[in-house]
Amino acid sequence: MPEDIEPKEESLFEAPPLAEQERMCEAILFASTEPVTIKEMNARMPHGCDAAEALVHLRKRYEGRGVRVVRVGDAWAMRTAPDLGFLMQKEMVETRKLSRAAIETLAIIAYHQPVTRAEIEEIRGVSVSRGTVDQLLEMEWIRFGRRRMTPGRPVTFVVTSEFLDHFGLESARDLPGLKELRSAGLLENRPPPGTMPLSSKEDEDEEKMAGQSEMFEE
Amino acid sequence: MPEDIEPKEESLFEAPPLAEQERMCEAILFASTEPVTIKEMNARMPHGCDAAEALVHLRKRYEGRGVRVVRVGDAWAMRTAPDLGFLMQKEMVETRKLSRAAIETLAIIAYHQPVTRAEIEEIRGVSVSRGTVDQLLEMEWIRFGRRRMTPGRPVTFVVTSEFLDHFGLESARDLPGLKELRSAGLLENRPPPGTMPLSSKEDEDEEKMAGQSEMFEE
Amino acid sequence: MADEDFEETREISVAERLAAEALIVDVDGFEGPLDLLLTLSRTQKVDLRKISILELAKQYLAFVEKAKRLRIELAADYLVMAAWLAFLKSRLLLPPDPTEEGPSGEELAAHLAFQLERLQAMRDAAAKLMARDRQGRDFFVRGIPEDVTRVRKVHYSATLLDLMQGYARIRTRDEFRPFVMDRDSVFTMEEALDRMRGLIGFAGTWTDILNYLPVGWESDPKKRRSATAATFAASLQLVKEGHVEIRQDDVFTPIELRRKDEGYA
Repeated sequence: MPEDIEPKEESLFEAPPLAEQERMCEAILFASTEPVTIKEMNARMPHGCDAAEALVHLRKRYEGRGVRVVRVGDAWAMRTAPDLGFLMQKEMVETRKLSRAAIETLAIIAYHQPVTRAEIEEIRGVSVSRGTVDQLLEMEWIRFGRRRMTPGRPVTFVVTSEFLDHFGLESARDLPGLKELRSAGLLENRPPPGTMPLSSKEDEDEEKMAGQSEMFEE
Repeated sequence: MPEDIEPKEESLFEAPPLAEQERMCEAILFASTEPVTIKEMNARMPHGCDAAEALVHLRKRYEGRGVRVVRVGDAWAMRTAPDLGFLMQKEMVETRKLSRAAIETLAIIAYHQPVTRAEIEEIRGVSVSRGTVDQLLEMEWIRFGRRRMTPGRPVTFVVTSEFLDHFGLESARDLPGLKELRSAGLLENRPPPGTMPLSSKEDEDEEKMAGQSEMFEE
Repeated sequence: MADEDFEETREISVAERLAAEALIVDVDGFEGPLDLLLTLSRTQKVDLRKISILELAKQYLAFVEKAKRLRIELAADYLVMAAWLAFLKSRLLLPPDPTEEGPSGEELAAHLAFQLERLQAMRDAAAKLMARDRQGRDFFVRGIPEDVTRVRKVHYSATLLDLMQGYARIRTRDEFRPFVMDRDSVFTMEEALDRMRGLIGFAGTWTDILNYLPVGWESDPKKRRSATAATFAASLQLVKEGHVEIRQDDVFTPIELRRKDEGYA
């Protein structure tokens, strides 16, 4: 084991040439089914390497190939090109059929995150069954976010990087039609008229928007 | 699903260009859970494809890269380049304090070398576990010395140059004697005054120094 | 109220009534009143933004009425919605009463329209999401992943100080023993006082207090130490009582004492 693999230690060796770093990134991403963060790549590569820069080159190299370098949240992964899916019948995994309720709940969480159960129910007009949320949690497509700072401190739900990976999204900002929905005001949590806009409610909305922009912006 | 996936049927379509076939091979090899034969590749690729030829090109493309196309029996697979195997390890360095038993054993070896296990036990007053000695040997802080010319010809232990390096000593003779330790206040628990006959203590030190110098002379 | 509603159902076209009947048969397929309202709104064949909420309310109430006539049990939330829509309808139809508090019919209708539009938007978004290229269906992960082995390297550390302390600990261990009072080599202050009171009369000049040590206690270091301490303590007691004077020229020089005569004071 070369000593210079330890990122904190001062190394007497120079960093490998960029072409070599690109090879290393290639090997690391290639070997893993899970997306790998830049940080982890740097930790595994010899001291002085810059995985982020090497990745730019690697990504270009794989453009138009049968395998692509894709971004998933703050990590990177290699995935086959979607147009070649027809070759992979053997590898196809039967995704559990999701109920309409589950699909809608997932979409609401993705587009409105962080969102409370009450808000999901408000949007769908029906109560959310425990099973639906459990199923999405179990698939690791959603997870608990921070608690809302409103009375009762309800938990919120957000989507995960597994969700992004499954749907081939670089980030939650890339959700289809997100911009249009937002500008149409359809991602707002408008209180029904007549309910006094309680201060706490406003706080909630403010915090929610803050949370959302935090989630969707770099 | 394109119709031309059925390999037996006569296709009205021409075989895809070779570059496209190469992409297909690449995707199949990447995603397959086991090595794939040419025959199987041909069966999965559209009618008219020549997986063998596509593979030649694909193999060339990956020459010198972080990933290689390799033959496994009569099948093909992709593997990370062997020289990058070190990237597949995540090293975690954990710093632990040496145990008290190990420190004491090490100290006895340093002050009394060459010393047999029986002698170490006599000085420590307890038996020395195999693990403790093994640990010190593994750390390369001690090594075996010459066998003692006494019945049973027991092995002796001496400290190594790595030991001296680690502790910043030029030689084991630089280790301070008991008297110096005492005057430097390094004795954790001073015996109650008066309980120590001065003369005997001096004798002891003298004896020790004599023994030590004798031991260090080649 | 019921009569009025009944009257109004007659105004609804035959086509709508047929549609409503089809809905009733399918009532289990709806996910609550909002879902049903969204389906009903499609019969208006207009953009959701231009939907007539008044019309929609009428459609819904007709649906509930029909279900009642067909003796179909509707869940409570459908009836709650019916009551609310009846209220909304009356608000929308009657001229606004300025004395009345609360939101206007238009505001309530606008909010319902918003809810319907938002639900529809989420359904469209969900459909778009599910239609994306998906992992395991359209694109695939590495089939033969290589395990990243976690190498745990333990680095043991010890300092020279640890080493020396360890050694010192072993070499001095035999010298320790539990603390016990060695009565036979302890000279108490009371004994020293007794002894000194007897001798003090002869101390006309400055004398080293060590001269007052009892006979036989000078050579053994343990005894000497105890006797010295006791004698010193006794001397201080005698000073306090006003019998003697005590002095020391410098640090670590002999401590001397002499009898305190009234004449000298």
